[in-house]
This record gives sequence, C-alpha cells and structure tokens, in this order.
Amino acid sequence: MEIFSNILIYFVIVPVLTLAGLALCSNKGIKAIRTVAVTGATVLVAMAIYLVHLFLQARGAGDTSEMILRTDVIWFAPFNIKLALGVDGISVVMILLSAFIVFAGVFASWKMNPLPKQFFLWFYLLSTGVFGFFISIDLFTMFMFYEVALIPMYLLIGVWGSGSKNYSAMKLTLMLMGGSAFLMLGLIGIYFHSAADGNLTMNVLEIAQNNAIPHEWQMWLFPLTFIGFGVLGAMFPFHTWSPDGHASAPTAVSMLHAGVLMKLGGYGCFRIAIYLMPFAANELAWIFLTLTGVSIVYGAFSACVQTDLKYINAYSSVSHCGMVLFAILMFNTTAMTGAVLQMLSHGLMTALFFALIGMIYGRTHTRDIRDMGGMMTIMPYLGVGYVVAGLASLGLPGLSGFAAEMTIFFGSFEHNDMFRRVLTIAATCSIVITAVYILRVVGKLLFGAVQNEHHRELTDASWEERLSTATLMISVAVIGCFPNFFINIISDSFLPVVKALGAMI
Amino acid sequence: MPLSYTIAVVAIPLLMFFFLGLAGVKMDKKLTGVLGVIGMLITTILAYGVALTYFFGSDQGQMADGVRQAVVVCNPDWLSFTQTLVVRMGIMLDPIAAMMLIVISTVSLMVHLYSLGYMCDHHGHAEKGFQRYYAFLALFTFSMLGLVVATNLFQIFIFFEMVGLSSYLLIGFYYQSPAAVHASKKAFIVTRLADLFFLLGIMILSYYTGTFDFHQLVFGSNGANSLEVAQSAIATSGGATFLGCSVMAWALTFIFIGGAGKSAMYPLHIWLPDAMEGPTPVSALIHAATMVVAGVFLVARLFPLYVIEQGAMDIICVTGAFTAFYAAAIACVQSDIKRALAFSTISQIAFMMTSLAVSSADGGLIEIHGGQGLGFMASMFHLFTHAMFKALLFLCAGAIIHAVHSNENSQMHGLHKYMPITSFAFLIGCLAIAGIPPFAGFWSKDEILVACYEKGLGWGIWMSMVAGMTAFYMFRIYFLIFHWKKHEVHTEHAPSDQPWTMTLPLIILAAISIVAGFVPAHDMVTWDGKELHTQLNWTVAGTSVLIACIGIGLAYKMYFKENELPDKLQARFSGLWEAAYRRFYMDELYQFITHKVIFQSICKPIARFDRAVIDGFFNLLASVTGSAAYGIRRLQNGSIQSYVYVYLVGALALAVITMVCVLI
Amino acid sequence: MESVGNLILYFVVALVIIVCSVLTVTTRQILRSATYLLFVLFATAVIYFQMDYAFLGAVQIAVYAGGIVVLFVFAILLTHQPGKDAQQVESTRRVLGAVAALLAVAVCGFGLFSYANFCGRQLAEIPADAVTIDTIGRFLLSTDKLGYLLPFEAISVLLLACIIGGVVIARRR
Amino acid sequence: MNLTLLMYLVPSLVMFGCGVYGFLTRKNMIAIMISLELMLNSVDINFVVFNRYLFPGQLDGMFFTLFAIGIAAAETALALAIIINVFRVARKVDINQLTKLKF
Repeated sequence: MEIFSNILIYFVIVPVLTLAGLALCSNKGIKAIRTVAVTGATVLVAMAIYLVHLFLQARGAGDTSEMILRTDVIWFAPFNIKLALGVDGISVVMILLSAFIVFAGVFASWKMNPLPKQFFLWFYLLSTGVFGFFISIDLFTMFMFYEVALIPMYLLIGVWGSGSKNYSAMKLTLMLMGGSAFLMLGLIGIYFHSAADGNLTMNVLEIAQNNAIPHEWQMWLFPLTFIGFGVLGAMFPFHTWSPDGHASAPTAVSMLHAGVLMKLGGYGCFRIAIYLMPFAANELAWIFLTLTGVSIVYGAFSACVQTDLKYINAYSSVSHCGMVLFAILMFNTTAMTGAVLQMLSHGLMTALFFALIGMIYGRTHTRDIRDMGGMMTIMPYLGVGYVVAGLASLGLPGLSGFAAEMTIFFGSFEHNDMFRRVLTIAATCSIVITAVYILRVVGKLLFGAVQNEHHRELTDASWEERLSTATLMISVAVIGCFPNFFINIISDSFLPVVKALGAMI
Repeated sequence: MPLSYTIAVVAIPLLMFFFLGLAGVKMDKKLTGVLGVIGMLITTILAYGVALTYFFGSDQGQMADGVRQAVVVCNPDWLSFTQTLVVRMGIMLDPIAAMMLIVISTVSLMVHLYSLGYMCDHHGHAEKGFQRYYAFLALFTFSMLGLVVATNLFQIFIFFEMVGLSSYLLIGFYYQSPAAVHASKKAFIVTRLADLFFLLGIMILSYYTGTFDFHQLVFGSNGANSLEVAQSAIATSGGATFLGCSVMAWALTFIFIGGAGKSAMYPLHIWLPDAMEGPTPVSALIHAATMVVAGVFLVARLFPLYVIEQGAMDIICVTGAFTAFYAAAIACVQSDIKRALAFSTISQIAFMMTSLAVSSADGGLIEIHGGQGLGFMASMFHLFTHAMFKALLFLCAGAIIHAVHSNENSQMHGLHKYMPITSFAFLIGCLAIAGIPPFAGFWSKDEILVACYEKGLGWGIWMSMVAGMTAFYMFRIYFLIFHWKKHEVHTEHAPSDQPWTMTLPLIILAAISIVAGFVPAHDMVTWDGKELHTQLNWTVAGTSVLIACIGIGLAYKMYFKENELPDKLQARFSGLWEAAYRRFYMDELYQFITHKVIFQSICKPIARFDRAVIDGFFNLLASVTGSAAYGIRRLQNGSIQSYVYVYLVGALALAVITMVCVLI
Repeated sequence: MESVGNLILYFVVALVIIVCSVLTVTTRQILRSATYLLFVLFATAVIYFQMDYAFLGAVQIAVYAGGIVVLFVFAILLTHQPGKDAQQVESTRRVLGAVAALLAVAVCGFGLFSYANFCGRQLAEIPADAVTIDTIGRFLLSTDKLGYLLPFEAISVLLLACIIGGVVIARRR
Repeated sequence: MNLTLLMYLVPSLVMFGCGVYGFLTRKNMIAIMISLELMLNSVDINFVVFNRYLFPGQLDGMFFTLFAIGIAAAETALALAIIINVFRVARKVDINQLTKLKF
C-alpha cells in the first residue's frame, strides 16, 4: 500500500497501536500500562522530531511545494472523500507540539487512579484525533479527527475529573459540539461550492486553488467555520467552557486540552476559514478582530481576580488564545507566524502550568490561592517550575511567550489603519495585566509565609513529575532562545494565504 | 586585547548563572559564593581590558579621523519579524558602552565580594538561599552587560525585561517576607508598565524607520557615515503626525517613558523606595549604580534622535528637573537610611536625565563649551561617578545595617566611634555626592550645572538649589548615623566594622570616589565620538561649591549634635513634613488606582459579568433546552392507554378527512 | 334467498357477539370477562363455519377458545384471588373511553353505510371442495405465486421465538 | 331477506368498539389483553367475510386470519408470561400502579 510508505500515517497508527496495546494490558498491570503508554509517547516524539528533520531537508533541497509528504487514498468516491495527507511548516510544528505534550502528559498522569488503563485508552484516542487532524488536508477527514479528539474529553473529565465534573464535562462537550455543528454546516457549504466545474472536492489545497466559493456564500460560510473553530479556540464570548472545563479536568487532560486541543481551533480558523474564504475573511475580519481583541483584554482582567489556580490559568488561556486568533486575523506573514509561535508557546506553557497545578493540587488538595502560601520553601522544584511558566506567560525574553507576543505585536502594527492600530495597542496592554495576575499568584502561592502547617509535610516533585515538567520547561526555553529556527519553518507556509488575501484587497 | 572578548564578558555571568543555579544546590554554600566572585573577577578583568583597549587602542577600527567609532563585535540574527525587520543579538562597543562595562563590572565585583560577608549571619554561616543569591547576581550582571552592549533598540528592550526580572528576583530574595514580595511585585509591574510604553515606542519607531539598529536609526540605512544624515530616521517618517505631534516625538516620548520606569522618574518612581526590601548589596548594585541608570543610558543611546525632536527633549527636561527636586525634598525627611539613599538616587538620576535633556539642537555655545555635547558628556560622567559613590554609600549602609540590624536611623546615632572605617567611607561618599572638590561628584555635577546654565538661567538655579539640597540631606543622614548622640548598645555585641570581605569593597570604592573625577571623560565619552574641549567654569563651580557648603553647614547645625531644632522645624512645618515623609502620597494614589479602580471597578465587574452574563447565557440556553425537553417528556408518559387514545383520535381524524374528501 | 336456518343462526350469532362483547368489557369480574370472551370467540367460529371456512373455524375454536382463553384463565387465576372484584374504574375514564369507542363505531359505521353498494353483496356460492384441508395444505406449503410458505415459516420462527421467550421469562431466577 | 356483507360487518364493528372501550378503560392488564383479543377477532371476521363476499375464488383473507390467529396466540402467550412475571415481582397487575420503569 502506497500510504504506508508515508510517515504521516504513522502519527495515527502509533496511537492506535498504543490503544491496542493498552487494551491488551490487564486492569491491574500498572507497570505494563505505563510501559505501553510511555513507549507510544516516546515513539511519537521521535517521529515528530524526525518529521521536522524531513521537512527541513525537503525545504533545504528546494522543495517549494505548499505541502510535503502528500498522499491521497480514496475513502468514499461518490463524495470525493479522501484520506489526504500532507504537512506544511505549520502542521509540522503543531505535530511537534502535540507529541511533546502527549509525552509530558503521560508522565503527568503516572499515578492516575482509578482505572489507569481506561484513562490512557481515552487519552490516546484523543491523541489519535489530534494527530489525525494535523496531518490531514481533507475537510471530511479533518472534521472526523476533530470529533475524535473532542468526544473522549467528555469521559476524561466526567470520570476522572474533580469538583463539579459532570456539569463541566457536559458544558464543555455541549459547547464544543455546538461549535462543531456550525463547523459541519460550514464544511458542507464549502464542499458544495468547492469547484466551479462540478468536480466537487474535499481537499483543502484543491479548494483553495479553485477559489470557487461565491462571495455571497463566503459571507455565510466564513462566520460559520470561524465560530465553529473559534469556540474551541476560546474566542469571546464562546470561552466559558474553558474555565469550568479546565477546573474539573484531570491534570493530563487539562494539559492536552489547553496545550493541543485549543490549538486545533486556531489552526482550523487559519487552514479552513481564512485560507479557503479570503474574500469573506477580508470583509468580516473587523468583527472577529474586535471579538478576539476583547478576548485578550477581557481574559487578562478576569484572571486578575480569580482565586482558583485553574481558573486563573483558564482565563489566561482565553487571553493568550485570543491573541492567536487576533494575530491570524491580521493577515500578514509576521503576525500569522507570531500566531503559530504563540500556539506553540501557549501550548507548552499552559501544559506546564496545568501539570504543576495538578501536582500541587495532588498534594494540598486545594487550588485556592488563599489557602496556600510559601510553597517555594516546601516544594522548590515545583515552585521554580511555576515561576518559569509564569515568566513564560508574562512574556519574558528567553522564554517562548516573548518571541511569540513580540512577533504578533510587530506584525499587527504593520497595518496602517487606525482600527487595527488601536486594537494592537489594546492587545499590547495585556502584557502588563498578565504580569499583574501572574505575579499575584506567584506572590500568594509560592512566596510569603506558609499558610497551612500541614503543608510543611508535603514532598517535592517525584522523578516522573520532574521529567514531565522539565520536558516542557526546556521546550519553552528552546523556543524562547531560538525563535528564528521555528520562524524559518513556519513563515513560508503563510505565503499562499497572504497572497490569496492580498488578491482580495 | 581583542574587542571580541566582550562576548566572554557577557557570556561568563550567564554561564555562572546556569552553573550556580543548577549545580549550586548540591554545592557548599561558601564555595558557590567564592566561585561567583572568581567568575565576576574574570569578567571584570576582561571588561577592563576591553574597555581600555577600546578607549586607548586604535587598531581595531574604533578610531577614524579622530572620531571614536562604534565597533560591532558580532551581530547574529535572533528573531526575524520580516525579511528586513530583524532583531539581532549583537555586541557593540562605543564610548558609553565601554564606560558602562567598567561601571557594571566594578560595582558588580564589589557587590559580589561584599555579599560574601553580608549574606552571612554573625557566626559566619551563609544564609539560606546563598547559592540562589549568587546565581541571581550573575543573572543580573549578564542582563545589564547585555543591555549596555546592545546593538539595537529591541535588544535593549529585551535586556530591560531581563534586568527587570533579576531585579524582581533579588528584591524578593527574602521571599517569605510579605513586604519583600510586595515590593518585588510592585517593582516589576511598574517597570513593566513603563516597558509597555517602551515597546509601543519601538513599534512606532520601527514602523517608520524599518529598523531597530542604532546605527541605521541614526545614520540611515544607506550606510552614510556622517551626522548630517542623522535626521534620516525623522526623514523616513515622512512627517507623519498623530494628534498634532510628529510620530517621532510620540515614539521618543514613549521610549523615554520606558526609560523613566527603570530610572524611577516621577511618577514612575514609586517602586524604587520599596525595592529597598531586597538585600542591601543588591540595592547598591541594581537600585543605585546600574539598573536604575538604564533609562539614562537608553536616552543617551538615542541621543542623536532626541536632539532633533525637541518636544520629547522638553518633556524629559521637565520630568528630570521636577523629579530631582521632588526626590530631594523627600530624602530630607526620611528616617529609613536605605529609603533616604533611594530618594537620593532618584534625585541624582534625574540630574543625569536633565543634563541629557538640556542639550539643545541650536547649540549657540558650541564654540565655548561644546554646546549640545556638554550635557551628554556631563550626564555620562555623572553616571559613572554616581555609580561609584552611590554604591559606596549603599554598601556602607549595608555594613551599618548588618551591624545594628535596623534600617532606622533612630537605632544608629553615634556609630562613628564603633565603625570608623565605615564612617570615613560614608563621609567620602557624602562629600562626593555633595560636590565638594576634589571628590568625584564635584567634577561631574559641575559639568551638569554648566550645561543647565547654558540652557537657561532658571534651569541652572533650580538645579543648583537641588544640588544644595543634596548636600543637606546626605549630611543629615551622615550626622544622624555617625554622630547626633552617643550610641546605645542594646545587645552584647557592640557594632563594629565588618569583616574584610565587606570592608575591602568600601575602601576600594572610596578610593575610586576620590579619584574618579580626574578621569578625562570629556575626551572619551561624547555623543559624536569627537573630543570635547571643556574647561572648569569657575563661576558655576564656585557657586555650586558654595551652595553645597551651605547645605552641609545647615546639616551640621541641625544634626551634628543632638538638639531641638529638627523637632521644632518639624512641628513648625508639620503639614509639609508629613507630606514629604509620606512621599507626597504617591503610593496612596497608586494604591487607589490599582486596588479601587482596576481591581474593584474593572477586574471584579468583568469577572462577575463573565460568570453572570456570558456563562449565564449559556446556562440559560441549556436550562431552557432542558425544561423544554422536560415538558415534552410529559407527553411520553408511559401509559399505553393514553397513547392508544391519541392514536385512535388521530386515526379517526384521518378517516374522517379521507371520507370527507372522497365523498365531496 | 337464504335458508331460514342460516338466517336464524346468523341472528343468534350476531346477538351473542354483540351482547357478549359488551359484557366482556363491562363486567367487573375478570374471570367472567374471560368467559364472555370465550362466547364471542365461539360465535366468531360459527361465522367462519357459515362462510364455509370449516378449517378456519376449527382453528379458531382450537387455538383461541381452547388455547388462548385457557391461558387467560390461568393467568387470571394466578394473579387474582377469586371472588375479589376489580375496583370500578373512575367515571371520567369510562366516559372518555365510551366516547372514543362510540366515535370509532360511528365513523366506521358511517363509512360502511355510505358504501352500501358492496356492503349489500350477496354470498356467492363456491364449490364444496374449494377450501378443503388439502387445498389449504397445498397453499400453505407452496412457493408459487399464491403460496404461503414464507409467511408460514416466518410464523413458525416467531412461534419458536415465543416459546423460547416464554421459557426465559417464566424461568425462576 | 338475504345475509349481506354489511350484516356481518355490524357485529364485527360492535365487537371492535367494545374492544376499544375496554382497552381504554380497563386497568387490569389481563383485561386489556382480553380487549385486545376482541379487536383482533373483529378484524379477523372482517378479513374472512370480505374474502368470502368479494373474492370468493381466492383464499388470501382466510390465510391472513389463519396467520393472525397464530400470531395472536404467540403474542398472548408472551404477554401473559410477562404479566405473570411482573405480578411476581410487583404483586400487582394494575397498569396505573406499575410505574417502576417510568422516568
């Protein structure tokens, strides 16, 4: 089979094999379960790094095609549905991000209890969906994997969550499904206008090439798809699943959700909504720019007064993910590159945050910052990790957030109209607000006197927790220190889009 | 020494940071401290070598036609925004960078050494977090060095953030004390707010000029190497205006605000006094000698642009002059020795700012004193001397605090007898800052005053008055600490001079403070690289010395021996005294804005809005759907008889309809 | 012209059906209800005989009267204490039921009477050997156009399923 | 006087009406089953008489009735088995009181 000679398909096959392996483990055999899960994650990381290498090699060898590693396999001929694989720079880095977060997530849920086997089963099913989404360029396949990634979330939160988990799981699933409903409509609409000559197609590249969606249809389909993905990208005012969902989700699920799943939103907004409908994107950008601009400031302000660690982080995610969508809507290479960097940065940093919060919560059994204090003396490793995550979040040079945010701000500022300028300046203000809430938490949680004497008996991170967080910390630092490496991978991929958008003006 | 050694100057502290931060935990505490000092010593030697090579050598491209050139040692790309707009992480040596290398490495080395003693308790045991302390010091030194050798504006911004971070970490070193945590937070957020403006300024500037690079900003991208095209940056902006001012004026003002945040200019000064919660050597290094002058350095870096934008210059000038007076006034009444020194620092930095800003483009006095260049040179010179004597003063304060365990001067009094070396060192520092010849401060302050008088008589008089106040409050502190009345010994340990690790830096810095004024700064540190021919203006110098002596005399009268005069004056001007003591209520204002306005009136309502309205909407949607479903469920009541009934009625209705249709 | 005997038989049967049907659903004792049902079923069987479908009539008696009613009686006896009357149903329900039933009768009756042309058909003579067991057997097991093998087999499967179902349900747990 | 088709349909109709009434009003499940049998039976009669009067040459109606009787037997047997089982568990056969499985 031709398709099995394409490395991309293995990004789906490996999680599926891991699933199968997990299914064969007995419920009690925690060691076997861990071994299988870690093996799967390690293989994925190795493959992701190899994929980056392949990509750089291809580009270095002068391959300027939009997507590399293309393979098409027909699934359902009547609707021209294919398993169309292909990656460009953006997908490559997203796959890399996902692999790292899955890896860290496995270690973060090392002591998962109860039902570790079932947990990892759903966990890997979710991963399958995520990887599948990033490797495919066929609308149907993308949507299918998108759903595969969403559904396990319900069980993962509903079964292994904490707090009002039923409510949260239901809310999260329903809101995201609501988004999917919009999306589905949008995708069907796109499909039926995908070609002027009647050769309807699901392939994103072909649709973009045909550029046949009538303008009046674009005006309908663009908001549908953008909102559909925007819900997952926590766009104001569709973000409220995020605080509750994250608050109830178990550690690794929060990591994967904030770290990767929310990126599906940004990626989809770009890859489907903007890429395929440049006309409507240009026309309607102002609405979504306003919404995302509001997201940025609103999320940051909301985070300032929360007392639950996970809520703070969830609102902070609203702010940061708002920045992703904001930058994508700026329609120039710099800002869009910044958006992808921000996705990477936010993914790693929030995963780190959630991992640490999970670990702290696992020890103190509270997430209320008013009940904690002086954690730095008790658990220095986790404390340092939290500070690093916080600094990355508030955009300190040398950590990932800075490079991403600066690229976004400078890219956004390239526009000469007052509307975008004002929004950019408003977005820029968020760096101060971010500093306020991050330092507030760090000050209350880590510094100061120990609030609760029982906390003195708590232990610092165990080896698997150290491994999990260290992976993320190092990744954050690597992106922050060598942003140009990533920018070189990413930025070329935006040229077709920017060109298409430019042609509309 | 090859100038490329500057890379090592910057890299060694960074490596020390990682080494001490990661491996230090497992090492003996004292060892980490010694390693830190050794690392810093190497850095200092290299920095001196590089700086002296730059100033006195001529074989590495630093001199051309008698003009000192900036030498770019390396300039690799770091972050490419677009093909042309690229952030580079480079190393550039020019007069002010070389001078700053000396300042930073000297003070940093002194502080490293000093901390070996200071960060120990009386039994010589290192404090908790000793390694962390040295790691942070190394991080700060790295950031500051990176800042001064920056080749472009964005790199400065990056290192502004980095020094902000190190400052945050070091102020909050005693992280279990709520005051320290609060102070560190405040310092970070206030400077961050300023950095926001800095960033906006950079954005505007880079948008119109398409570059971050200083060289290109000043000389234009065509590579022309003369100051006649210095206006290129302004020219490329095409005269764009915003709200009536040119965008360049906006950009430069914003960038100045960024610098004002770091340099604690009014009204962004509020973090600096609180920052004194950190260990005293840290205050000496960061909050007196190096980081706080980053703002001055920034303005000096962009001086060729500021000179052209007179509007921005005026703002700096007014801010500087006001801050100098404001801080001096507050310093006159503070009882906490470190706070008093902090306000003194603010005042002195404001001197430097003013000095930079009084330089004007229409240099009518060029033939006499070098016109616009004089203020620049004076400012940099003062930066240099101030760093030395203010570090000295802070380290002395540290020694005193270490000895008496209090910051309040009411706990000190009459220490001269017990700590003679410290006392003399402090006295030298005071004389230097007061501007008594031949101490360092005299030379630099004199140049500043000259530059001010050239700007206008009013400016000169104002700044002279502040200089007098400086002399007064410094000697007030000195007399209150070392004289006033006999020291009461509370504990069994009488205060005494501290161990050699702490005393040696005092002696060295005192020596520098005496001789630093003779450094030929006017030959070395000028804005255009040309030598500046100055001569002592005895009218100004004489006046300023006289004013300083009056200030000292007043202080002597009031504070040398215990007497009633200060209390009487305090009672007489109680309102003014109270206001100055409470720092003219700026902290309360900030407190009000942050807590009452931002937290209570913005954040809380937004959070509540989110829960109630947005979340409420979705919950409402869900509950409406739910109750509708519940309502419909009633129809499905499970009673087969009612189903049949409904079915029957339906079937009959259909039958009737059919029949009606058929029959009609 | 019918024979008088046939006519009388018809009227008796019709009377039995009508009266016993009404009694079946109105009597308060369930056992009586089953008994009246038995009469109705017998009367129905008589109609089948009248229609010359002797086999059908026999089946009706054997399966319905002999099987089903016996089952009913068993079920009733298993679930009711003898002599204890079922309580009277509430009147609204009765009224509603009556209205629905009368409406149904009225509508259907109206329909019947308005199609009097075929409702007034006479009974046609058929050959005496038209519906012998033999014929029925052939039909049932034939796969021709009018054969009933498939439904026959379907029924047999259904019955098998019923037997198994009954066993499963009735099994003691 | 002749026995017309209508004359057979009328008792059948009455029987059906009684079945409907019984089905709607009875609370005892067995009684409901009895009413059901009445309706079924009336339909059977209709099949037979329609067949006999309208298509005397064919036997479809008769066979239909035959099968209907078979199915009715099966259905009744099963239903009664269920009822008895329910009675075993709940000790009652009144459908108004059997609400365990209701939402």
